[in-house]
Amino acid sequence: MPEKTMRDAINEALHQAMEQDESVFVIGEDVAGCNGSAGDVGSVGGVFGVTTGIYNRWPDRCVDTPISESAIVGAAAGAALVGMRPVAEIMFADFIGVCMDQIVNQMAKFRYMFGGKSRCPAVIRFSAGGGFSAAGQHSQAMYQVMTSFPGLKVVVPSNAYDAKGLLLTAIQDDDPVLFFEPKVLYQETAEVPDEMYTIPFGQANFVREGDDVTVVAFGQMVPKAAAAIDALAAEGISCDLIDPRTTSPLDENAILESVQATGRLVVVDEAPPRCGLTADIAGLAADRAFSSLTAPIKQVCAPHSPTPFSPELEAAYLPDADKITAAIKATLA
Amino acid sequence: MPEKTMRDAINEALHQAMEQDESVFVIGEDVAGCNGSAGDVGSVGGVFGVTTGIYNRWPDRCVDTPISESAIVGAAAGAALVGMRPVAEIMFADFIGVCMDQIVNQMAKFRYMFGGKSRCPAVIRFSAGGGFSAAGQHSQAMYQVMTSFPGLKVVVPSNAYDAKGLLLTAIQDDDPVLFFEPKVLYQETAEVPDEMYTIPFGQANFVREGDDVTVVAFGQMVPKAAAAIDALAAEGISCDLIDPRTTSPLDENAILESVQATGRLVVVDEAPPRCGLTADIAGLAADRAFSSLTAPIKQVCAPHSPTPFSPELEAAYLPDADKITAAIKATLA
Amino acid sequence: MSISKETLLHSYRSMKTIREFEERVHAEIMNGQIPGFTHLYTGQEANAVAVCAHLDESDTIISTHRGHGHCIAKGADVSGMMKELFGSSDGLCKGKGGSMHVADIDKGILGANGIVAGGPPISVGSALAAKIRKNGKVAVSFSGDGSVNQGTCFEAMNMAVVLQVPAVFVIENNYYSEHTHIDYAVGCNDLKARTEAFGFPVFVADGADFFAVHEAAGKAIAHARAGNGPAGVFAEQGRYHGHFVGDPQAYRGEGELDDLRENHDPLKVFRQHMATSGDLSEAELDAIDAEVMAEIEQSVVDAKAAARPTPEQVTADVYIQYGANGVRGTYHA
Amino acid sequence: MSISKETLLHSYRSMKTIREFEERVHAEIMNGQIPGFTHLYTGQEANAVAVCAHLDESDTIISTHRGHGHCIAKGADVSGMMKELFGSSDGLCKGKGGSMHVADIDKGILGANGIVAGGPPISVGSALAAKIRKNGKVAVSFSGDGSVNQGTCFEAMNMAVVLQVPAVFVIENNYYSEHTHIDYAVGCNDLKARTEAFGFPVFVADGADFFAVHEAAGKAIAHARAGNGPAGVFAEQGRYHGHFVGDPQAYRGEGELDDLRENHDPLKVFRQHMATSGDLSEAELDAIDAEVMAEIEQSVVDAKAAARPTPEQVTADVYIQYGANGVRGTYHA
Ligand SMILES: Cc1ncc(C[n+]2csc(CCOP(=O)(O)OP(=O)(O)O)c2C)c(N)n1
Ligand SMILES: Cc1ncc(C[n+]2csc(CCOP(=O)(O)OP(=O)(O)O)c2C)c(N)n1
Ligand SMILES: [Mg+2]
Ligand SMILES: [Mg+2]
Repeated sequence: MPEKTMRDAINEALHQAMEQDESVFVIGEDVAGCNGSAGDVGSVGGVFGVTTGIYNRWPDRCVDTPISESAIVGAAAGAALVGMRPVAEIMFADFIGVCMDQIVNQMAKFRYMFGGKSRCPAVIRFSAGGGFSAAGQHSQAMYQVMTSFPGLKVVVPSNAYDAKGLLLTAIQDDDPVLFFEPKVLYQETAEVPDEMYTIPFGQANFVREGDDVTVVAFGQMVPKAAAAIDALAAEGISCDLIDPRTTSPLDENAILESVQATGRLVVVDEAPPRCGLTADIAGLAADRAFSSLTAPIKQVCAPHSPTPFSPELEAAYLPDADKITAAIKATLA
Repeated sequence: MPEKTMRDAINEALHQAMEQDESVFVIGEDVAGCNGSAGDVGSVGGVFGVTTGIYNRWPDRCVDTPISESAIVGAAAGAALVGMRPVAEIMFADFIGVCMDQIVNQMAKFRYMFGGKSRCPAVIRFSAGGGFSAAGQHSQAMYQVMTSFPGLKVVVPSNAYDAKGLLLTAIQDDDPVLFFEPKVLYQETAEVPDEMYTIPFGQANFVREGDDVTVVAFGQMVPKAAAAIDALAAEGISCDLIDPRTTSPLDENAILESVQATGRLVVVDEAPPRCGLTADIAGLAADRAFSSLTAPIKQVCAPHSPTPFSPELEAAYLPDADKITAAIKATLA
Repeated sequence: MSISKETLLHSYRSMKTIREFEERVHAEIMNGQIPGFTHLYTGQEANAVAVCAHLDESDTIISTHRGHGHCIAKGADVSGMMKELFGSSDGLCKGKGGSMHVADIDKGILGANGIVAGGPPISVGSALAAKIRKNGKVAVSFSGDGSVNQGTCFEAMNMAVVLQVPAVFVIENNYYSEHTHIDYAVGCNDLKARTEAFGFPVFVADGADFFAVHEAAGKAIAHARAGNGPAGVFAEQGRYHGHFVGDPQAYRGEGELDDLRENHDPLKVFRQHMATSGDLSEAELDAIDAEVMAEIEQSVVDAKAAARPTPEQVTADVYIQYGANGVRGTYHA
Repeated sequence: MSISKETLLHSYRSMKTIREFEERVHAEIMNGQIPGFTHLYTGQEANAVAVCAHLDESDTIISTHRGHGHCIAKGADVSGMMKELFGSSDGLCKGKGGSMHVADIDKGILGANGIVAGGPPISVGSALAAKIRKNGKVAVSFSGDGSVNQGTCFEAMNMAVVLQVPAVFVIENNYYSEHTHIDYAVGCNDLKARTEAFGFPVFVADGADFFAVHEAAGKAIAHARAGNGPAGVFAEQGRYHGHFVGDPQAYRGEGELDDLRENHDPLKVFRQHMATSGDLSEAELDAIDAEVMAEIEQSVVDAKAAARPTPEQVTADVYIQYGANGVRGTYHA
């Protein structure tokens, strides 16, 4: 199977969805690029290059916008309400700050407030997370915050294969979907089929299987957790590594069944600790797998501080294989 | 001691703070009221009446604004950066959607991003929570979402006495503080001293003391939990009821010590379950009080749906004494 | 533009329906029969009806917190609306939305909206869909004199110009945003000019005069429908009631309300026009009045008798489909 | 307005410092020595310096993602800035902010800002503080031609007019927002007119000409300082580098960059003015050049040798004080 970067896998999914369904369109800042300028419109394809080539094939369905994130999300929401399948790009997940109402009070709630009589099949894509020395306003995960809002589906791929399959599911899904792309993974490769395929929401991926400890990790933490677990194998410690892939819906059964088998749980996410996914999963297990638990549930996450700029600080800030290893061992102590 | 409503207690705190410190000012929509009209400016005092009388005493420090929440929060943030102590009013916590960036990416992060060299002593007040048949866009708690952002302090009073003391602390605090007023409690009364007093942040209130179960509840859930606990006393069940009062900082020790003594934990909040405070507290205990736990940790919260309009639906949506009672009993089963 | 008799009859009926609906809703709120926050449109009927006279079912509108009039004018089922306001599960939104969220997507009503200026960005999305599909549809958003100061409204206006989409911005100046006068909240002296500076024509009308609004809206909608990009309508007309029911209306000048009801009543003005032109007879108009009164009376009778929601309905309608095979996204005690 | 020799010397030095700082930063980024996202101001030096020539230390500015020039012009320590960009703990922000968050509150620099249009609302707050304190200070915000389409920017402009505060909006048109030309992103044809329609005067200048910007900014700042409410400056001048380092700049017309550097260089234009007026001699200017080159060289040497942050610094500076007595707000493994 061909190896592709996560960027290319997402790009391919977009091309295939656009090709298959003419109600799909992309919208965002510089998703085409060079509008109004002396240069060639379409020569940018988004600042991360994820929408490359779309304008050139479907100029009417590749919509560059001013810097107006509320209007971008609103435009996606409105177009979706009347039957289109927009895929909007918000450059950084941190910019949810300037368009949150359109996401959480508008698109998330239409169907409920309207008594189940509307559908809003919009996808909003974001680059997300730390690792780029991009400091406090360009490094946040944000998916943990969005997970708390009913009405949204929230996707966090951890590799190129999942990214393509999950995005195609997202585009076909009739509910609003937020799609968070860990930006440090854009250049990471995996085997990715050329054809279209979908990955169901709410179905976790067992990245590793083992008996001693259940590790649940999200997004860019998945490869770090895998590295920690692979190294621990030499010490005779074997772990389940569960990548939920979608945080909403969440594959609770996969997590609970694993914890019932191992009795131990470590949850890993890059966001700060308060009201995040690590607490969310820990709380789930502390209720519904309580009788199986044999050790304290450990949360590995960033500290309660904004993301720092300096590479040394960011390295200390983000969870890494060492911290994950320590947490796994702590559950075995 | 005189009985006062929570509305009046907050209003009194504002008056006293304005009187004491001329760097304090209030800003928001209709905090004075009637500007530009034929009527008397100052005759409104906010749609909930919380800023009543302030304009009349300090017209220069009671600033009515257009409907521009980002500019309101930004104005508070900027004024605080240069040494003022603004108290901004955002009418409903749900409106964080239209001003979130100024809260979470600006005021929350200044000090950290600027290397500890700034202070931003701004307070933002919100009416919050359900119970008014106000439907999806006017009923959200939102404090659980804000708790996840480092750099903010988050206050949720559950009675008039605490509201006054906590607001006075908030105004004197040198960090940005979000102050969430459960709007169903505005008319509830308590004994409130006339003089100024402060309640330290991060110090939980033990509303009830007991041996069997630890109950942690927030905001408008505190009186409901108290009612449930008082009824259970007849059945010989005694509970600690902890009101953390501030969700950030959180009085972890109070919660952990109680759980260590009781071995059982029920956490109650009105927000939906995912990545909320109930999970946050459950996750804390499942790590740091694990060895004391003798029962599954129960979370009592709203379901994963927006707030419905109809009174019957909202009654079913919000946690109440019955649901809290059931959860307490479940930990004893 | 000459208006067909059919349109005249329909328009008068719509205005009268709005008037009677609102006055009756007012009475039922005073009786304590209608819960939640309700904002009445009485007085502004000509705006909604004259605008919607140019629209067919697949053109869309998006409304505000003051939405009854727009929804009725666009064809929403009046009995379903009344049931909704009463919180019945037979209501247009199954009792989940209430006054601030009345919607009917099949009729092109993208919803009332509880967030000030939540609608315009969404309307731009509907307009963008029309442009991409080249189907000649237009998308109308209604905004108040206060909402035009919200960032999302500005963004939507600029975006509509940039994308050259058939979005029509109807600005209804009823002089107040809650308790604040437009002369205060809109900093410049000329809102029409500020709006036009965004790059589209704005047609002004006396909002008490159906025919004036009809002409202005006709020009704006024709402009948009012809592919010339967005256009605006600016109509001045006061509301007869307070911002919300119970508002003491301290902002009103002496005699202001009497003058409004006496000299600026769109129903009276319409009848005067008819008396002059002879297009509709008094008997025809009286007959409509009688029918409408009966219809509204019946709608209240029906609403009072209608089914009440049951608790299990709370969690329905959040998603079209959420997870599968025991994969749930919610957990609470 | 005649400009003192001292100001001329200082201003030339500032412009030259910005130029050398930026060109050196560019080189160090290419060398891989400076992490994160950095946006260069080279070419636009006259704007920042001519505006700041009218300000003293307690007037405030707030900057953008392209902030080095504004900060240097307002007096930020250049060596501290260079260290910050290198991520040193001796940097102006202790390595926590980096290029996008350079700030120095004591010098009236409320920060560069990574959120497009994050600054204007905050600047209105600083201006409001000045108005309340009646201290004659002004608050200047810088905005790009792209950022003016963000809702927060519009809100801030209207709010400044409503509150009649001494806020000065400096709009720097460098023709592009990332890869999109102003002719596309600003829907109307006349940004100056759109801005003035908000209700304040905007003074236009050629951004290549220090003296032109100095005059325009002088008028705007005098207007605001005199208590006449906000004012604007609109300066056109291209940037010499890409949006970010590595930007292929596909949007540029043929010869555009050569023309900019050749015919629109604020340093050259300044020297030409001096040659004509004789106010400063070539020798004086050459001496400044040499001093600046040495200063920048030294700043890089110092930055490379400066202390690196240590992991425990990650969690410092989030709050001034957070909890007490073992009351923590964070927990992670
Ligand atoms: C974002 C937001 N801010 C504030 C409010 C509270 N609010 C509801 S209606 C209203 C006034 C709106 O004024 P205008 O746009 O003139 O409409 P009108 O009420 O006059 O019809 C306000 C401030 C809100 N619902 N949403
Ligand atoms: C809210 C937000 N949206 C998008 C971005 C990404 N972004 C950074 S700079 C920029 C272009 C800004 O253009 P302009 O205002 O003209 O300033 P210039 O870069 O030309 O100085 C964009 C889109 C951002 N940082 N913040
Ligand atoms: Mg109004
Ligand atoms: Mg620019």
